[in-house]
Amino acid sequence: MDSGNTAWVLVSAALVLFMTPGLAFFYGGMVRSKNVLGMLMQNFFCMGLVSVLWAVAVFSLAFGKDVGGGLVGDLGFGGLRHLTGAAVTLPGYVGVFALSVPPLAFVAFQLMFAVITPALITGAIADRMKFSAWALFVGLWLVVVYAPVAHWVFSPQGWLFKRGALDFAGGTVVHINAGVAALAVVLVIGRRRGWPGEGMAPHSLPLTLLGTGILWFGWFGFNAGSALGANALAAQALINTHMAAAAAMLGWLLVERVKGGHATTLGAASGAVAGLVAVTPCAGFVGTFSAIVIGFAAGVVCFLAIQMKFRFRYDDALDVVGVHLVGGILGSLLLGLFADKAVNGLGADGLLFGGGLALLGKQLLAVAATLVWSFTVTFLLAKAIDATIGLRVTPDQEAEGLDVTQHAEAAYALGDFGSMGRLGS
Amino acid sequence: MDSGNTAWVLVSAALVLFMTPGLAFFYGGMVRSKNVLGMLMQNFFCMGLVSVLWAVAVFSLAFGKDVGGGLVGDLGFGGLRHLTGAAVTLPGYVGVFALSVPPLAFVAFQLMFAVITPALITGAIADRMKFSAWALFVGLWLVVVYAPVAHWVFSPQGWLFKRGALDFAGGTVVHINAGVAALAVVLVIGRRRGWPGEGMAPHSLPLTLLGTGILWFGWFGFNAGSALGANALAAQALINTHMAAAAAMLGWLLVERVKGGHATTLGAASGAVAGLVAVTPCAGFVGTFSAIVIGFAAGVVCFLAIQMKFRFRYDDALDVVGVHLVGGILGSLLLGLFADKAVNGLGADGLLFGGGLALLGKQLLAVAATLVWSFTVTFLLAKAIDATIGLRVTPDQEAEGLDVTQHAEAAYALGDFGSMGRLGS
Amino acid sequence: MDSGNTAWVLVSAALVLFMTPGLAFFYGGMVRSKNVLGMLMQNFFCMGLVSVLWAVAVFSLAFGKDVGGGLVGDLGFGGLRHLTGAAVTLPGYVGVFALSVPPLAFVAFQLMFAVITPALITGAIADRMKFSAWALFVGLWLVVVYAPVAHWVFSPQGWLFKRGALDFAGGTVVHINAGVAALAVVLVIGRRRGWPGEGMAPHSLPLTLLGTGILWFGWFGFNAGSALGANALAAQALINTHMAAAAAMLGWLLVERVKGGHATTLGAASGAVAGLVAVTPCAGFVGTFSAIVIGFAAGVVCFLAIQMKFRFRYDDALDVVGVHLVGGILGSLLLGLFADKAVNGLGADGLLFGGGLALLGKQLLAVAATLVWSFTVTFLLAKAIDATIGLRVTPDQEAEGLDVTQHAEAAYALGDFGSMGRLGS
Amino acid sequence: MKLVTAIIKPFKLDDVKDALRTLGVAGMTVSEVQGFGRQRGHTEVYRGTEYTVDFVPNVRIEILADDEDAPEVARVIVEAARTDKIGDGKVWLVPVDDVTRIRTGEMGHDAL
Amino acid sequence: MKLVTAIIKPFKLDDVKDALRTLGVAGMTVSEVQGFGRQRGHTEVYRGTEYTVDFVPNVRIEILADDEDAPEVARVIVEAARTDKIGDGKVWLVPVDDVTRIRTGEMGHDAL
Amino acid sequence: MKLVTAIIKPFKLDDVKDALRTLGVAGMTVSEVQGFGRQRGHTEVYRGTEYTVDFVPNVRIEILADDEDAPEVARVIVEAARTDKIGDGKVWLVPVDDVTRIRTGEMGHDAL
Ligand SMILES: Nc1ncnc2c1ncn2[C@@H]1O[C@H](COP(=O)(O)OP(=O)(O)O)[C@@H](O)[C@H]1O
Ligand SMILES: Nc1ncnc2c1ncn2[C@@H]1O[C@H](COP(=O)(O)OP(=O)(O)O)[C@@H](O)[C@H]1O
Ligand SMILES: Nc1ncnc2c1ncn2[C@@H]1O[C@H](COP(=O)(O)OP(=O)(O)O)[C@@H](O)[C@H]1O
Repeated sequence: MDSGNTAWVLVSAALVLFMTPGLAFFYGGMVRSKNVLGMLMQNFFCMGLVSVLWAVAVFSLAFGKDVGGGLVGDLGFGGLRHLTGAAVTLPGYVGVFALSVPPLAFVAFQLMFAVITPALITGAIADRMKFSAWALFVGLWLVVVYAPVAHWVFSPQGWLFKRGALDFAGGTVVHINAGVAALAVVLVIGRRRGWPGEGMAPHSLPLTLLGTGILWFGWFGFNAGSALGANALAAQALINTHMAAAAAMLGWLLVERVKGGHATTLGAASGAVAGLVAVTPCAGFVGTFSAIVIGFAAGVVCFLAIQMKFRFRYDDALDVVGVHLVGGILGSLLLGLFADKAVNGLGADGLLFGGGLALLGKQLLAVAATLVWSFTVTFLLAKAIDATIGLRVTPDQEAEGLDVTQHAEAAYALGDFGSMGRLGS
Repeated sequence: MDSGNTAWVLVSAALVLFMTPGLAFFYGGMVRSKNVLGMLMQNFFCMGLVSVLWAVAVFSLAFGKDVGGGLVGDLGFGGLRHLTGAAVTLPGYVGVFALSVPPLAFVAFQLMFAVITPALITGAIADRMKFSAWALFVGLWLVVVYAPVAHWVFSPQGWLFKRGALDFAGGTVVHINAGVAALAVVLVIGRRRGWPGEGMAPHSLPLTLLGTGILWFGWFGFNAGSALGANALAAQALINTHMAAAAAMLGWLLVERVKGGHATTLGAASGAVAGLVAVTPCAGFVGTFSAIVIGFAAGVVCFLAIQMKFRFRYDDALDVVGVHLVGGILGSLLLGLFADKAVNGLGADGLLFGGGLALLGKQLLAVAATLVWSFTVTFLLAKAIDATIGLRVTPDQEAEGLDVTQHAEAAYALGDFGSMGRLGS
Repeated sequence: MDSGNTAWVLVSAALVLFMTPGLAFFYGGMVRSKNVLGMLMQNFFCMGLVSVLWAVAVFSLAFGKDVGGGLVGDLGFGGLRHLTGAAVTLPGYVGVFALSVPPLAFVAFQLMFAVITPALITGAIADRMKFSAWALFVGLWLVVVYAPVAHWVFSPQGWLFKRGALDFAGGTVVHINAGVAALAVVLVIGRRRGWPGEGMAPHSLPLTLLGTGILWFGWFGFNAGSALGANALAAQALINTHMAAAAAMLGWLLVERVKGGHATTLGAASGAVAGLVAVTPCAGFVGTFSAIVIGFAAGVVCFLAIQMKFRFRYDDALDVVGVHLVGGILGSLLLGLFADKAVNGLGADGLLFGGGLALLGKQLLAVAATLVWSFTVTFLLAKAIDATIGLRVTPDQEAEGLDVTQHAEAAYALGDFGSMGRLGS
Repeated sequence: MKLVTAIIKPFKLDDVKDALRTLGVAGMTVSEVQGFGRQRGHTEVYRGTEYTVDFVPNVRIEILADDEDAPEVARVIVEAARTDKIGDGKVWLVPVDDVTRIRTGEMGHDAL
Repeated sequence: MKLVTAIIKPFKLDDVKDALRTLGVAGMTVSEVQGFGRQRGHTEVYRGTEYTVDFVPNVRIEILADDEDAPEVARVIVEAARTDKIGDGKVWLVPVDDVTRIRTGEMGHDAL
Repeated sequence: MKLVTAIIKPFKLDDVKDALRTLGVAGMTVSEVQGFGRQRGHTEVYRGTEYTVDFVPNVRIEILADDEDAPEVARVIVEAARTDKIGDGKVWLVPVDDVTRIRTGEMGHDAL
């Protein structure tokens, strides 16, 4: 155990946890004021349910002893048994992968990834999903989609990890996974009433920018923390993360201007997030300059990608597909070009660094596997829930808003009516 | 000195400092818009006054050389003399308790606890206390209530510490102490005009959820930082803290549903905080599963506890009693059941872990001692201030709101009147 | 490389990055609601543009091999070449100044300073600068003003550093530099229409207090992180930072009361920031008690300083001059009195600690050099931009607000009109 | 048909609403307004600069009532809204030609 | 000259606006109001405490129109705002003595 | 008695208020409204999607005045609110049957 590495991983766990409220505000600011609590709740609820399920079984499914074929872990760590203290070794984390931090620090760090991944989906299904359906969905999705994919890619025993597919901090496990799942749910739940004709302007962009600031801040833990130590690799991952966000912001704003419009604050925020998404798989495998290129590309590509939804008429309300799915794929594949062993000996060399097409092929495999599994299973899951308890609120509830109908609350009471309410019903 | 441990304690100090603004927003969102600045100010002011008093004398009273009987420290460290550099040893912090971080890092970390403890009280006396009275109260309360209780429980020389009462991060010193003090002040200052009949809906739940996110984030420093090092114990404390918050959120929401209502966002936020409160004394002494049980219990119990105020007609405006007093007692006593030496050798075994009733008895003593001292002294203090400068604003000021009457400010100017004001009077 | 020190510097880099959103909210809350996005954008944009320029050339100009005379660095580190891994040594960082962290960690940490410095200027030119002009200004200013001044003062090869001028975390480089630049731009761009007669009340003080909380939190990374290690010096810097903020808050509030007014929340926030500014150059060179004195002085002096603008009729909208320029000068000069080698052997003894006037002289030189260079070059830069693309929006745009005219966005849509917008134009 | 308009203090809205209910008034429309009058506003201070805010927050109540009921409605409002402090507000009546209930198209008295 | 005032549901504003445009109405003034009437409000719950909110959010539309056009304007609003649900709102006419366009000082019909 | 209603640009409120004060007007009630008319709204863009906002923010001023003073009040408002730009707004008069000062119960002229 190294105290410096432990300090860094613990801080990183805290930073990643903080990202989920950040995401809630990022999304919450973009919805109309009658739906903001519904959005915040869908995100905060993940901090509750996902955490407990993680302790009960999901950590074990993802990082427990492989049941064979690198498909999923066993339940040996169910209830987080056998993990107290510093002694225990996690399966696969030996040799060059040996942890220098207490296992529970790793458990906590990985947990925060599991919390935010389903939360990413909330942006796509904004304003129309029943809270009860969301609660059920999150629990099941975590077990049947997140756990296996995390095992495949993150666990050294996973079949994709073993084939040499690289994902430093969750390009496939987090972003592609959530992004394509979002698409699946959107296709099942359908469009918001009035979309796209009716105006649905963000109700508070300052709230969205607050979320952006928190996400950017927390993402240092997300990516640099994935070095699992406080070392030169973590420093490289941190600067790569920052540079990609910065370059992506500039890229997005540039396209806005080129298309003859204004540089918008929502564009700056969206661009930064797109860059953070794209650099996630790459953070610890590429050099600084490559990170800038990857980020810039993400800013441009994601801006164009979010226009797709109008062409294909799917209501990805807050562009989870355009930013996380497309950005995640972009990053995972560009890693096939920009990976550089000089940065990380445990990585590989990409096409541009003399590694040929080998890595790109592995990346394609990982992307494809994640897309197929996550989309298929999520689609069936959404259909099943829709067929049973129903996914969607009634038209009247949708018109009145999620805040009052799902949570019996109003987000704001800024006026000073004495009668904003009366005790008792 | 260990650099990793020092890094962790410094970060933890920063995280705990960040909790006070977080608490301000948590509470601030719950009050009406005419009182939000009053609430924020009462909290931020603690960051100012408490810090300076800490440097002048309070740290020394709490952690200085015991004057005898484990009741209070001397003034040897007044003005934080003799603490620069890494050499000095703090009284009692020897042997197994020896610090591996610079004394000033410990001073800063402990200071942040002293800042937030009185701040917790603001939730109970919301909307009706004169700012001047609050300022006076905080200064005196810190010296006559906080300093001794911190010495009893936290300092290895303290009489409760010596008897083996356990409090990992402030269940008694922070939560019971502030919670019962809040009750005392409420009994002296009386109810808000219009309570409980008149509606007093939260003016901005997004602000409250922002506070919740910051509190959850900062609490990792609060509890895991109390390990005073970056090690397996800190990791255990961190995951316990998180799991308790998560389980408590689920517990609270469950009760809301069981009672036939909606799962509310304020409920999710309140439940999480209740869990964080209850796990505070336990974080470094119990296993992960125990933390989940403790958290869940807190979510259920605190929800029920806050309904008491309507029965007994005391206006604990934002439920400091129901959450911090009840949650703090719950956690401190459950520690008597769930404490496990396998987790922390410096701890003890609770009833369920073969330790018999011994620990539970010590916990009861610590709880009782804190309740009696804090309630009695705070009650007298509040009475004294009320008798001299007066605790409460006038009815007209209460109607107009604290923001304008106490601080000559308006929280929001969202409309775009040219004439929201004119220079000069 | 020390993992603990690395952990601390990485965390500090993250904390300092978080300060820029914090600053955006601190300022954004103070402007009218029609200009809040313009303000947030000017700040967030620095996170984008400055970062990329830093990678391309500015880090190298500031910390690269001196081109002679200690005036500026060469372009050897352009594109952040040669900095990956832990091997490389930065010019001047040898012997007592040798880094115990990966060079990229230092690069990232210093970058965050470069991001927030121009962002500080936005407070002065609020509500009236064209976004395109701001974008151009930031890029040029970073190269011609920030880079050289950072080299002079921070790089061990810099001419002011060599003469023994002390600046622990940026009193001259960040605060005086940005503060006097703000004055220069204000003199060129002129006053807001309606100032000072027309009321321009803050549109959201809770947003400003959020910014204050984030700034205070992040400033621990700013100042204590400048110890570049997790050690007793960092602990001293952290507690000094906190104490100065606290004492300054009290100082500011005291003056408000003495002048017969109310203690305001904006005053508490402003005071805290003034204290943080003043202690920045001193944090690692003075003792705790000195920090309290410096902070208190800053609270009082800065309050009085911001009244100057009405006398001299320059519209420093949000008091960048009064707080950052005056506070920065105050701190840099008081360091000449309070510096104490007992705190930091690499520092010096000030007048009050037996060092005579030597240090004060050096501090005066550093202050003067920064004032002259920054003011002159910034003034010419502003004039040049004004003469070419124009600095200022049209009167109609100023009346309508920056949000709609510069960014085609509205900050808030709290009402629930179906028609807050309609697709297409 | 008459439109009874009242400007009252926000914290009086509940009392007025309940009084009107008791009177049997079926509906009303309420909005937030800023008032200027004998009652002075207040002073705000930001960083030492004083602003005078001349306006005080009020609530406007509008009630459509039959000609014969209107005076009674006004009287009830006056009673319920009164605090005997400067700034209590005003009540006035405006003639209305014609009212329609959107849902049913009913007009006049039936539309209320 | 008449002032046509309508209280409608917020989400109906677009339809009404478009309908009036088609009718050739040159302008209107809109504001947010809270309504109380047959349509009940909703219940909110904070930490187990129930609040009843009696008011429902509505929008007020005001249109100055010539005497002869006014009824038609009202009719069009009723049509466009109708959902046949309780709470659709009201439309009424008030006589106006005199209108001036601030910019030009034009009065009466020309001021519209 | 008349109710003078004016729709003006928000940034003109101060001038109008001061002008009315000078005229000796004792009180007024102000509220925020959204206007639709000759003056076009603006366009907003979110992630590449354009929204047209037809409404422009305006302020409504309402002043109760004696029949003989009303025209003068209107005239003063028109003067003070004028910028000669499209969108300056309107002023109109509505007959009022009866005004009561809540505090005192005074009616008619004395209620102002
Ligand atoms: N002439 C007026 N026209 C319209 N509204 C008025 C007028 N005078 C007063 N008001 C409204 O009535 C409110 C109370 O009036 P004020 O003169 O302050 O107290 P009082 O009515 O008790 O004399 C004001 O805030 C304003 O909203
Ligand atoms: N007597 C009235 N005076 C003024 N406004 C009214 C009156 N009655 C109803 N309203 C307004 O009309 C809205 C709809 O009225 P309501 O009785 O709920 O439904 P409906 O008009 O379909 O019967 C109310 O919310 C309120 O704003
Ligand atoms: N027919 C109308 N009825 C009610 N309000 C109107 C009418 N026409 C215009 N307005 C109000 O007057 C404002 C200014 O009108 P507009 O036609 O834009 O400019 P102008 O009055 O200078 O011709 C509009 O924003 C709207 O609030």
